[in-house]
Amino acid sequence: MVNDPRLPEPLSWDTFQQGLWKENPVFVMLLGLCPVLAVTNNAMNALAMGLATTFVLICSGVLVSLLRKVIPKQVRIASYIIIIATFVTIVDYAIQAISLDLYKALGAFIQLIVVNCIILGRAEAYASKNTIVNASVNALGMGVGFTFALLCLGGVREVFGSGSLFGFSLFAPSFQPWSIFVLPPGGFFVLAFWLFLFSVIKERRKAAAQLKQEAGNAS
Amino acid sequence: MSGQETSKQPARPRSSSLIIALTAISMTSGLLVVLAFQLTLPRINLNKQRALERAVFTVLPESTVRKNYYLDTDGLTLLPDDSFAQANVYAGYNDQGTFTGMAIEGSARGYQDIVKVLYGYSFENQSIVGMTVLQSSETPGLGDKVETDPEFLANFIQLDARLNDASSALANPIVTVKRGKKIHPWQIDGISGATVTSKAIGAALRDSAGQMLPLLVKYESSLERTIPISKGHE
Amino acid sequence: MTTAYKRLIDPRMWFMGTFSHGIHPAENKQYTADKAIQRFPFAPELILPLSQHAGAPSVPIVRPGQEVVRGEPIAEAAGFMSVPLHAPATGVIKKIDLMPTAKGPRTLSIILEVYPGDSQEMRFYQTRNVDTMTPQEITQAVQDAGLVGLGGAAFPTHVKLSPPKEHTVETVLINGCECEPFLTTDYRVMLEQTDDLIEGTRIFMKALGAKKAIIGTEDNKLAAVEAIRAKLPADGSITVKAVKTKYPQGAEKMLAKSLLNLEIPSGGYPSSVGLAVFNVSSTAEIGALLPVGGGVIERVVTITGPGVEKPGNYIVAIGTPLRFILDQLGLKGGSQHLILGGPMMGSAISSLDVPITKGCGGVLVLTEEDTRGETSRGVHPCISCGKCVEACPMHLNPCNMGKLAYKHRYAEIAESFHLNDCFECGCCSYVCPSSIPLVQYFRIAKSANREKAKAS
Amino acid sequence: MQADSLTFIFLNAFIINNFVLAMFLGLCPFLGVSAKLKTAWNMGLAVIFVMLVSSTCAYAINTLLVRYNLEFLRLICYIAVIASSVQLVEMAIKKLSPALFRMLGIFLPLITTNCAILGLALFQTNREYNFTQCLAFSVGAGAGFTLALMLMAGLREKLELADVPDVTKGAALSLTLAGLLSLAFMGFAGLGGQ
Amino acid sequence: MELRASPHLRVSPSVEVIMRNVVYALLPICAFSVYQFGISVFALLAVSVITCLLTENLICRLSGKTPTTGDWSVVISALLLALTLPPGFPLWMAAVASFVCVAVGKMLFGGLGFNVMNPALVGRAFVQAAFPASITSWTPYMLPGRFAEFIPTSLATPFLRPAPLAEWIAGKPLDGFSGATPLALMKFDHVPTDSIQLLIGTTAGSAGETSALLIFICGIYLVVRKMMDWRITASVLLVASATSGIFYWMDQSIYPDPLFTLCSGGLMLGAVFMATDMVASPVTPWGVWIYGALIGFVTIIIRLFGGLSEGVMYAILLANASSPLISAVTQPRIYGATKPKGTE
Repeated sequence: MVNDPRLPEPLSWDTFQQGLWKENPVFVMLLGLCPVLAVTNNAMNALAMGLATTFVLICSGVLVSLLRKVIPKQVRIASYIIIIATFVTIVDYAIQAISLDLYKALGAFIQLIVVNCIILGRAEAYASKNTIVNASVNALGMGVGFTFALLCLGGVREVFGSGSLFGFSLFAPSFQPWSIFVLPPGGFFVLAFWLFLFSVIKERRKAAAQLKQEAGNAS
Repeated sequence: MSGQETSKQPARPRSSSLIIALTAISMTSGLLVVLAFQLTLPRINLNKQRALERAVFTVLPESTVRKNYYLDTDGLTLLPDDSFAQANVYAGYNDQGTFTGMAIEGSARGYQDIVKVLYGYSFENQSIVGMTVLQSSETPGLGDKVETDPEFLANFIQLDARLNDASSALANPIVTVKRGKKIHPWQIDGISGATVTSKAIGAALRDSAGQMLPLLVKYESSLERTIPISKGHE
Repeated sequence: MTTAYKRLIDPRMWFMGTFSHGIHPAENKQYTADKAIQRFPFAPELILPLSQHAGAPSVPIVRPGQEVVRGEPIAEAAGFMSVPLHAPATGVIKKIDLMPTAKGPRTLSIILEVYPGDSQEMRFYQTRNVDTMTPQEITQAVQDAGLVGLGGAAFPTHVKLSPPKEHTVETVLINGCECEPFLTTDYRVMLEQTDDLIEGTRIFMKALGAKKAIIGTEDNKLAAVEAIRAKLPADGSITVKAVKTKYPQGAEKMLAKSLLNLEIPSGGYPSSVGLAVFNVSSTAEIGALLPVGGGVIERVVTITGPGVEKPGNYIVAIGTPLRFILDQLGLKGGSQHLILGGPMMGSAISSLDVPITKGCGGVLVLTEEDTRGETSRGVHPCISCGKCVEACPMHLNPCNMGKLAYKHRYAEIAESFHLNDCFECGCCSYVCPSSIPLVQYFRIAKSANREKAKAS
Repeated sequence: MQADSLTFIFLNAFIINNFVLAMFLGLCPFLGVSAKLKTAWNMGLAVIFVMLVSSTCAYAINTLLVRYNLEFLRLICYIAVIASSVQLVEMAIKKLSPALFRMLGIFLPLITTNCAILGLALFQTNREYNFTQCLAFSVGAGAGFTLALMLMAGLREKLELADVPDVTKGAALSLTLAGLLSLAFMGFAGLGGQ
Repeated sequence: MELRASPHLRVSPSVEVIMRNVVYALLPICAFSVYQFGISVFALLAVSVITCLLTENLICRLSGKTPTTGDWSVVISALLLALTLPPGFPLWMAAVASFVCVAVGKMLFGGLGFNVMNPALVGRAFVQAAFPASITSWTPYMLPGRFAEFIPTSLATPFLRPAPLAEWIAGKPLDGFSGATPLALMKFDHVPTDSIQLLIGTTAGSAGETSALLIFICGIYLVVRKMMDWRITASVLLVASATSGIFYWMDQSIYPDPLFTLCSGGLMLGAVFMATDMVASPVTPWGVWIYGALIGFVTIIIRLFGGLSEGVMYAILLANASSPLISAVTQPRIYGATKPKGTE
């Protein structure tokens, strides 16, 4: 992070790992919440959405990085949007071709990937300044981080809301599903719960680190 | 924004170059999109057709073949097999190519949103012989029972949909009643606790049947009663 | 209880004027209401703070060791917003030093050692004919007398007599609504110094060129109404009117609303609506002082409360230390809680060396028993019950203001919630079930805002 | 009530299936601009306005695309045309009414590439609304967004004065509030049904 | 000698006293409910109170605060929550509702005084969304043997679906219990219920909502002791009856009469005990009336035109959510203000 942001970054483990945890697009940066909440009422949808977004992230990252020397600064945002929209349309058709049921479940949210701030943000902040390899690795990291977050939500919501995971029943048939988890309020609550959990963990870690430091100082 | 500031170039590039760059990108994008569209189109159509057939064959139990029709006040028109998107009613035929009934769409306002259903109508016994929900976002565990509850679905094995003598409307409008209160063959035994959704299904059938069935009877002559079964068709 | 009962059976009281909101604390005036005003002996030493009024402190014109005569000026006004100070007794100036006051910080005071054997006759005066004086002369004379609002605010009276040029005062309101529980100073003054009161009213009317004057009091002081009515001038220019007993009826804004249904604009003066409001004690004081050219050297003080052996209304020399008063009257009960002023707006004091000043109309001594309920109550978060909103006579929203003050968002309270219209009557704190010290919060907020304004 | 009546379309987007609380569209501005009541109100107005503009544009483009069988370009066209038309209108407002611009101006670029706006265009196309229905839909969606935003802003202003525990402060609290609002809006389900 | 700031006197009852009196006012309603529905409701009340107390205590401990259970407010929430649940509501679900009520509805925001919505209703709305089937299963009132036998659904194993009630009800010596509340009967079948029955409480329904008269009397106790804002209740009831009166006047065959509206369902309980939750309602003089009117109006709209037969809970939650807005636009005109606030 100390580097001049204009210079291409060397490829490192951090390039990939950044998006997983430290800059997780959902849990840390709170970006792209619309699909995060809307399609995560089961894990399958969450996975599909995550993969679709990852695909668009990588493709647009590669293309933007490839064209970074060609595109004039003044029209770069417009170009990025067009590039992203192209890949979103491709994903849209691809999912229709793969499974119509999945397409129905995801609805317009596939097309709404185009306005997902993560993608434009990555294109502008990273891909436009780095090499193709770096851009794709970084995009993959972000995509995996995003998919992970979606699965966190989708998993909890499906387990509680329908008593199953990826469509497989987990409990005896007499299990009482908590339907609020697959309803809109449940989406908000589960995300709030995860954020709360992370904030508690962060707080704990901070306290522990402080304690350690104090102990170090004392000895 | 920082990018903009750091890129203060002494000379602004001419707008023609901007336009050229944008156009080039748009062209590439267009090309990619067309390519994707062309590649996936057959697959998508196949998927849609399969989904539709699955629904049609659910509501017309004996059918294995489907034909697309378009029905409105002007008449009943047979459409080619691949233009199912324009059709609004579908005729079902069994293995021998004999007509089994019509599959018709209906919709009504449910608890959360619009509920869309497809139901099969049999000319022989003048009744609805099957129903399936095409689209709904009803409350899980309550309203969505209309898709799965066997007792509720049993209503639609033989639901009276006779027309009146003038064939202008249903003789007895289909109506949803409270569970256990069904006495007439045109009544639907509702789901307790999911009153609104079961009523919505009843209303969807009533409205759609009341509108479409008289037309269907009027233009019955344009319907193909038997079709040749092509050899290649399994 | 008696007032409540009277209000029920007396049809005249059904339509009595009042303001909206406010509270009904227990009156507790029974301790002293029927006790005639008595003169209190002189203390051996008087403490005379130079700042007994709102405005610039007076400037001493005596030096230590100097002998002074009762009524002689010992400090002069430092400008327009200031008044002179007179010697309350014959004696010698001991020193000029920092002394504790009821307000808290130690302030510069003149210490006067009273000659024990002196007759303490009034020897420093000049008789004047009020009828021949011009309004300007009267105003000057009022300042020279060192008169301030004796109701508690201690605002220099002559300033009120010089309204902004664009305002004309048509009606003088004489405020006899002693709404603080326990206190009976104004009541006794109205009963016993009625002539001075009428004279004072006429002086104020003359100074302001007002045609009308209304003496307003509360309906728990109907005896005073009768007494005044008997002595009203025949021309009808002065009338007396009773309004409903309610706290804080004694605030001038509330009085204007109750008597005339006029609202003094926010941030404005009574003169903006053609009014001038004076306290009855101040009025009676000037009625007595102006014709003889004296200065304010003593005042009527109610010394009362369950913790006093001999409660009563006393004429006390300004500067008499509290310790001397309480020694003379005797304390009873366990540990005491001393309040200078009334229980609603008075200030608790920590030192018995605090003197009686011009603005002090009462000393209240509560015992442990009276305040026990207070101490045991914990402060809870605000539950938004809205009782304070229903109590605030200024129609502010103390509930929101308190929450903002709790978060130290002082500027916002002033901007959006009219903090500066709050005159700290204490109604909100009185009714608060969560025991939130709202008035305290608002005082802090105001001073924080002032500091900030000063800094910028 | 007919499923395609204007009133129903309006109510559906407004409260029954509120854009933010039930469909999760426009969450970024919903969480980002809901700290102050005053800004929330201006933002809400700006959203209604942009929704009307983009709905009209989307309707026009879709008609054109359908006529020339170019539906596969729909997404690209929508995003391009909506963004540029809002820019144009923004410039027009700046010229014509500086006061209005001061009120809405800073929000306009924020909203343009927002999922609520594109979502509106996509949903109205999917549901095959005609032009007046599109208008009712966009006004309903905008009003629904404004309502949710205002309620949220009011609650957040109120909670600023509360002793909220440190661990729940921030996004977790906002999302819980949104969840509670969403829960309360479930009461409108089925409004205007059978 | 200690120093205090003015004023040196206080009069009104403290928070604990107010809260304790609200609990007293709720006790007769609880007693009647237990009498009417039997031991199941008693268990429901007990589970709810215990879970709420434990949750509040636990959260206070975890966050390092001194437990605030002593101020009685949590008991009010617990009792109100239990009173709004169906008599045969599974106890484990009631525990879930109680936990949500205290944890999400109250402690998350900092505890007493800071909750933005009525905690009891937050808990109930949560289980209404989570377990829609259980919360709409009603049992008959005044069953013989109700003090000896639990309603079977009450004792459902945690996390498992309760068995359907139809069979159990059929085995009871009753004729024609349809398993519906008066409101549902009215809404879906246009069968009115006798108003006297509604007043006294001899109907099916949530545990504590049946007797409108009893609730009203308990409310009067609080009003007389000045521990409740009567204006909110009055405004809710007035606007609710006026709105339903208009529809009744338009078409008597479909819409219920105003008396039915007032006495049926949870309107009375909501208007007297829940809408008046001080923390979540506005304090401004006009705001109070607008707030009540909003509740009354939305309740009737949901009842008559919504998918649900009862709308009081959602109406109150929505009004709670709007209360900061209502407060913001109804700041009182202060004494001596030259222009009304909000015109800048």
